[in-house]
Amino acid sequence: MSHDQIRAELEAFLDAEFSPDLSLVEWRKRLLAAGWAAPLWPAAYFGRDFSQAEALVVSQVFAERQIVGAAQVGPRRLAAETILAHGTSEQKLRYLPKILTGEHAWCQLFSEPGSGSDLAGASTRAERKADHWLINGQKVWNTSAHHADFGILVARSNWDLPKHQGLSYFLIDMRQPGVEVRPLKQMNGHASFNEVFLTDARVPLDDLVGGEGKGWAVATTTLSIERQGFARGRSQGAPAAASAGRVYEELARELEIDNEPYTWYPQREGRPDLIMQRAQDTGAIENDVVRQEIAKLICLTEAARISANQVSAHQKSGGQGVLPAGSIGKLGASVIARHAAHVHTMISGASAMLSGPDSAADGVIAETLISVPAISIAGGTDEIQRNIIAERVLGMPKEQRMDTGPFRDIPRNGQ
Amino acid sequence: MSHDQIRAELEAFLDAEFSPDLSLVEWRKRLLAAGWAAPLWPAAYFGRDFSQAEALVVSQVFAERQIVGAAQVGPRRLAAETILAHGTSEQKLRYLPKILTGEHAWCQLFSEPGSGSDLAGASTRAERKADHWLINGQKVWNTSAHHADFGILVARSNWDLPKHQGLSYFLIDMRQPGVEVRPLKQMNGHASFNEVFLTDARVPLDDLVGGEGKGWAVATTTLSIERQGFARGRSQGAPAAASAGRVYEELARELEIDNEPYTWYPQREGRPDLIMQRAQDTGAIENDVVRQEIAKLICLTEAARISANQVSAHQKSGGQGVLPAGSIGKLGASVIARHAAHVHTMISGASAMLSGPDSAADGVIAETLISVPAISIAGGTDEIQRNIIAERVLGMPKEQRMDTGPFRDIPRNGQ
Amino acid sequence: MQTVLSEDQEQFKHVVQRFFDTHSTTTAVRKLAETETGFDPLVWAQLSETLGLPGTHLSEQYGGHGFGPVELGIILEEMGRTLYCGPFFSSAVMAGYALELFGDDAAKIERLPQIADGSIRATLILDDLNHPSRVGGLIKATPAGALTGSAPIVLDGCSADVFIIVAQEDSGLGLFALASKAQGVEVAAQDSIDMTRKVARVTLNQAAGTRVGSVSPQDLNRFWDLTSVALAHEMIGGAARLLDETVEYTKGRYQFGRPIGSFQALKHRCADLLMSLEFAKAATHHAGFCLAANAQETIYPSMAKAMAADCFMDMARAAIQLRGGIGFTWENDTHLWFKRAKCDEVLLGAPYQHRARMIDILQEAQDVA
Amino acid sequence: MQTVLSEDQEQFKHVVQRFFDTHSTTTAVRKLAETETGFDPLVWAQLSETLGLPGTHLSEQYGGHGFGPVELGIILEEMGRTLYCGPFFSSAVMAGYALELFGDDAAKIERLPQIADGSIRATLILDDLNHPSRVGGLIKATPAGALTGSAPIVLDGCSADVFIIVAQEDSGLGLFALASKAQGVEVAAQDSIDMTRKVARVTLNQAAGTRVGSVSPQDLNRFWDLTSVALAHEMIGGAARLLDETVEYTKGRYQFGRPIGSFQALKHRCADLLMSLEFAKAATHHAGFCLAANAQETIYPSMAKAMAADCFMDMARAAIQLRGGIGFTWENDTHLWFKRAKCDEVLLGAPYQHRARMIDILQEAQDVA
Repeated sequence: MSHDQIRAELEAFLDAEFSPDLSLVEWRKRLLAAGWAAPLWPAAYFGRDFSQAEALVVSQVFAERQIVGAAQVGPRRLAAETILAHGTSEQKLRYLPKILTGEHAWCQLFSEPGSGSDLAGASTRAERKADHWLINGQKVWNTSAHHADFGILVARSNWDLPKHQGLSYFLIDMRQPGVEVRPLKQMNGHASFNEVFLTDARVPLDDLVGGEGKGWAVATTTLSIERQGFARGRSQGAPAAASAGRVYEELARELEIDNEPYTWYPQREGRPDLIMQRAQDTGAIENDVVRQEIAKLICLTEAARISANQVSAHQKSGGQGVLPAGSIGKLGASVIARHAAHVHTMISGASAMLSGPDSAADGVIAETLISVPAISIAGGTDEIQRNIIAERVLGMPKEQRMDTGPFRDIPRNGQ
Repeated sequence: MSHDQIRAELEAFLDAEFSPDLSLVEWRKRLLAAGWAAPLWPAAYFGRDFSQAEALVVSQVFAERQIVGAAQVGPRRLAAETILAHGTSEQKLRYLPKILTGEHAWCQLFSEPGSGSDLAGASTRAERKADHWLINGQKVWNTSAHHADFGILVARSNWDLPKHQGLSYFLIDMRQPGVEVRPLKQMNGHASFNEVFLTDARVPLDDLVGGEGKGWAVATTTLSIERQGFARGRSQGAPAAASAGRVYEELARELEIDNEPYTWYPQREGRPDLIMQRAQDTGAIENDVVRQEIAKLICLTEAARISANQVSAHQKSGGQGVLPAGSIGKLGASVIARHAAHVHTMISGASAMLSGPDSAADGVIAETLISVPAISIAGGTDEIQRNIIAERVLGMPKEQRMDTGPFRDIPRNGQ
Repeated sequence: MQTVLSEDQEQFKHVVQRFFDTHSTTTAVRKLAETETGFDPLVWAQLSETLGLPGTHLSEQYGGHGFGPVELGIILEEMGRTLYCGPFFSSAVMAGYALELFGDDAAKIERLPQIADGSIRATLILDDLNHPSRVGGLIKATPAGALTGSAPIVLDGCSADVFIIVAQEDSGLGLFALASKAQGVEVAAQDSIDMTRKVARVTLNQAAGTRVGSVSPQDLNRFWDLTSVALAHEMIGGAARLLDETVEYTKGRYQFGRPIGSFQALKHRCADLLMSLEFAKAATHHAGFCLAANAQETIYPSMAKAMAADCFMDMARAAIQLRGGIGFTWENDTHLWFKRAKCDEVLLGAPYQHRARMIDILQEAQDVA
Repeated sequence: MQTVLSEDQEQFKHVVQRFFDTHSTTTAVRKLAETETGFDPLVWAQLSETLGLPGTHLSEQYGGHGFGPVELGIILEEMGRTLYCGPFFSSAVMAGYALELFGDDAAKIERLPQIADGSIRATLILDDLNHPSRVGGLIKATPAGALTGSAPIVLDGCSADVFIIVAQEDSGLGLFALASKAQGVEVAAQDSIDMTRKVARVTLNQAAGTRVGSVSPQDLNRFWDLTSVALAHEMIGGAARLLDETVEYTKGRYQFGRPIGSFQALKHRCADLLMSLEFAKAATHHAGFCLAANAQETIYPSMAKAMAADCFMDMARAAIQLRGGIGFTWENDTHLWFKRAKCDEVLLGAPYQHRARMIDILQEAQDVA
């Protein structure tokens, strides 16, 4: 289909079907029925088999006309893409529609108190019973779990195999007695995550994904989608400002819930964008030592920005070669955040002690100072990024592994 | 013996025996005969069984009267103390006197191109023949080997045992056809070290120290003496300025040879002592950014100095507890040298490019800039020091060793 | 000059350590952090009456014990280690030293004994706690002693009985005392990053202070040295605690089938931190010994403040990082020290300001010589 | 604006790379380092005549090829990678840019073609190569063009045919040309830490220069930008080479029964170095694109110089450290790059000076806006 044809068909559909007075779910059901909810997906599963370029036309039309699209962001996106890649036909038909309409919220149940950097070391137990899997264990860092209807879960179904081989991947109903969700407060006062306690929770046999013992391969798909950055943030097609009408009001509420865990994320990046203005406002810019530190910060932020642009231009132009963009960018973000917090502190002087709405930049600076430690941990610690860069980009030799035997024999916490 | 008695006896001896017109060797033979050459040593082996406090009286008298003492510094000291600790009675009687008179110079043959940080990985081969050991291999970083009459040598006599167990320790005659010494030039132009090539070199069976396969234990003694700092520098008893007379002239020549490898050692420490004066002379002190860096340098140098003083005061007062002085001091010296070179560069500006006698501080600054890389390598790299601090002081767990089996099966360079 | 603690001082350290280990557990700290005044009057009474800590460094003639910066340092090091919550630093250290150094004899006789025995809790209003050059810039005094102005960061301002105030007079700086309940005084709690040390904004509007002394530049320098060194002790105490606990954590936490403390990157980071701590401790203790020996115009107090602050912040960052996600949670105690480290870093001048001061002092010393 | 090299530029890079891989081996570099002039006339002739490199960035109307800072950067990156020894930077870059920017039209027509085709080797006498504010401080010109003064660090001063000189006139700065063999000229080789780039002291005593142009502050800024970015390319080329070879070394060197490259501390250090290199490369390439697009008053040239210099020095230090003792020997090639890194760090201004310049530029841009 030519891009003009796509545009014509979509505009005709929107003219005929869209009304701001629809409920959000009703409107998304119409999108779904017509294949416009996820045009990149297969035609057999609610999509249109579109190419990236074709799908871009769709997003453009949505953006131009400020039309609400399908629910696509957050953990639900991780679930949808994983089910699409590894699920059974029955799972796809059952779960995908309500993801797209936003009727079902999802969460990710991977990390555990005992396995943070070492995700494959999960020790939540999945026992196969006659007609269900019985799940026992604890998960942590579960964004939005308190709103979720379902979760994607990695648990250990076999303790005698090496650790990557004993894992299975499940779709679990979060609205059951065996699942308890507790908010987890962070040092900056926000509670963006939860702990999830699984006590004799049940998963129907049909809700195993990818087969028993194939959990790691399935989880790898989820993780690679997560790394592409789909786990958070508003979807590109969503209207920037809520317009009038029921569909927009309901969308605004949805986005508020979706984005709530991430309100402090700009602060964990150190807010280098505020440095120059604050230095001028406070007069700190006149101090040569502060100037040096500001210049160092600008070097880092500008180089990181340019480097990311060059990588993306290089990729667009079909360039080859190993481009260590992801891990280097992530490591760079840590360095930037740390240095920005340092410079903010120099600029503030003693008033760096103060927090709350009356303090610098309505409290944003104080929140920054106590949020930056997260950037070098979340989504893979700096240490993990350096391992990745050294091994995968520079090709340096891996260390001998200490965790190759049967999982039950591997030393773990508290043993 | 009371300290006064010691002083009285020694002064009587000096009055009777010392003359500046003696040859250096003749004078030291007299010292040796009377037991004043090494009063800490056992009476059975040229000493007097003195305590540290008693020996201090002897050094004081030597210093006060500007008397030349025995040859005690440099690699010969390492050899002497090791022979004293582990040698046979015959070895002690044979080798120690000519060490003390200075007739024999010694060198240390431990490091190899393939075993730097990993000294116990030596692969120089020692084969036992009917009436001698046959030595083949290459050593490196051998200070003063080109002047040496004998060497203390670690070589592998058994390849089927784990690496620490297959080593033997030898006293080797350096003046034989199988020993070739080549100077090793460093990046700063000095040649403080040598490479030593051993090709069918021979060691009499009697010159094995500590028994076959006990080489690592013996080498450990040598290394601990080396860490105490006896490997270089002038001995405390030696006259500061050569006075008139044959014995002083000959001593001056000996010291010149002994100290030659170390002339650039102050430069590898970064010459922080020159910073303040240079900053004032050049006007760089007026720059606030330079001031900050100078202050950081002073923080480091002063803290290192105070810390060393506190540790020694603590030890003198009989204090207990693990004091990680050695490795922390060494690591600190690296940080100081690196930062001092950085500040010297800031102070110099473009003239940091220049070297030679016409450049800053008669070339001392240029030599500093190209000598500091040595401080974080020689005598145990920064990486090794950090391992020591982490494991021995902080008690952090060791890594699993990859070199525990028979030595011949351990992966080595070029295999 | 002293280089290590005497036997008596070591014994004193053990007593102090036992006290705060018992009375300043993290459970207690967390509870007090949630209160408005931020301290436990019972513990305050005990440390004042049983141990006499607030008078340690004050002269015997004014009710103190006549010890010096070294003994005070011992107390603060233990307070930093246990994150003691209470008005010791504001009352005994800041207000106490200010009165001792700047006060008239009569004022000292009247007021210092109450500070020394803990019966009165004072605090100091000096400047924005940032830089000595700004002292007196916040509060103005009329010749009649009417005080007007506003100070945004007054330590324990909400719980203090008395404010000791350095105010700008027509010529020079005067020292004033003012009851916190006096007319024309308005005190508003300020949110601080560090919940374990409370701060307030104090606004004075023609409040009637009592003039109790005057402030010379030389005394001000001495004051800055003494308080900076006291604070440096608090910081190295906190840093040492963090290193101990972090190293322990890495020994017991397994990932990839091994304790994370066996990973070389973590070992090397801890080794570097230990070096930084040993250096900061050396600098801080030496600064205490210098002050005790009445050394003037030395670089060591500012050096100690700068090094201890950088060390404490580095340590706090590493303590979180090496714990991974759990280190960033509220539930884990690490953030309590992190926040103290951040506030101590800027209290009484940031590291770069103290480093600049070091070179100023060196140059002045040369000019004099 | 460009963000990546075009296909033509990539091809040019391959040609240049092949040339220097062949002609600037470390064997050749070591041999030339021991000579007085420090370059191989045959290789110079080849790179001038066959490849036409010295004219790359010069205008076509003056005999150049009319390419820009990007193509020049490609050349210098490869020269830095192979440590090419020759008067390219002094003649084509320093003198070439000076004439192009400051020269009268007649002088350009006369002299630039000879620089572009390599038949004449020029060098620039500007200042102490340290800071733009000092330009012209070394040489004074009389109205008749008699030049007097002494410049301590003139690149390739011993082998240059012609000196291009920025000298202080009664009012303003003039540009002069002077044959190196002219009367009143004294050239003395200076020892440099970096044996692969020769420097000399040039002393002028009433030497009769030809006035060939004048220097405005604006042109001087542009000159500084162009030469700094060229030098930054040389530095990232050197740094990249060091990283490649160091990583290879750690893979093949065994200690304790394992390749040292498997030790986490070394892996993490190399990862940090790669990040620093990627950032320095990004900054440098971007600065080249900006200059090619004629952007004025941007921070990127100074940012590139500062980042590339710090990266190159860090890399050189690490390259020695990770090799252990062998890395400190004369025999090992690493020190050749280390010494270049040390000299490049301060040539045309040290990193802290360029960082200060960045903020100056930002503030000026704001004042204008």
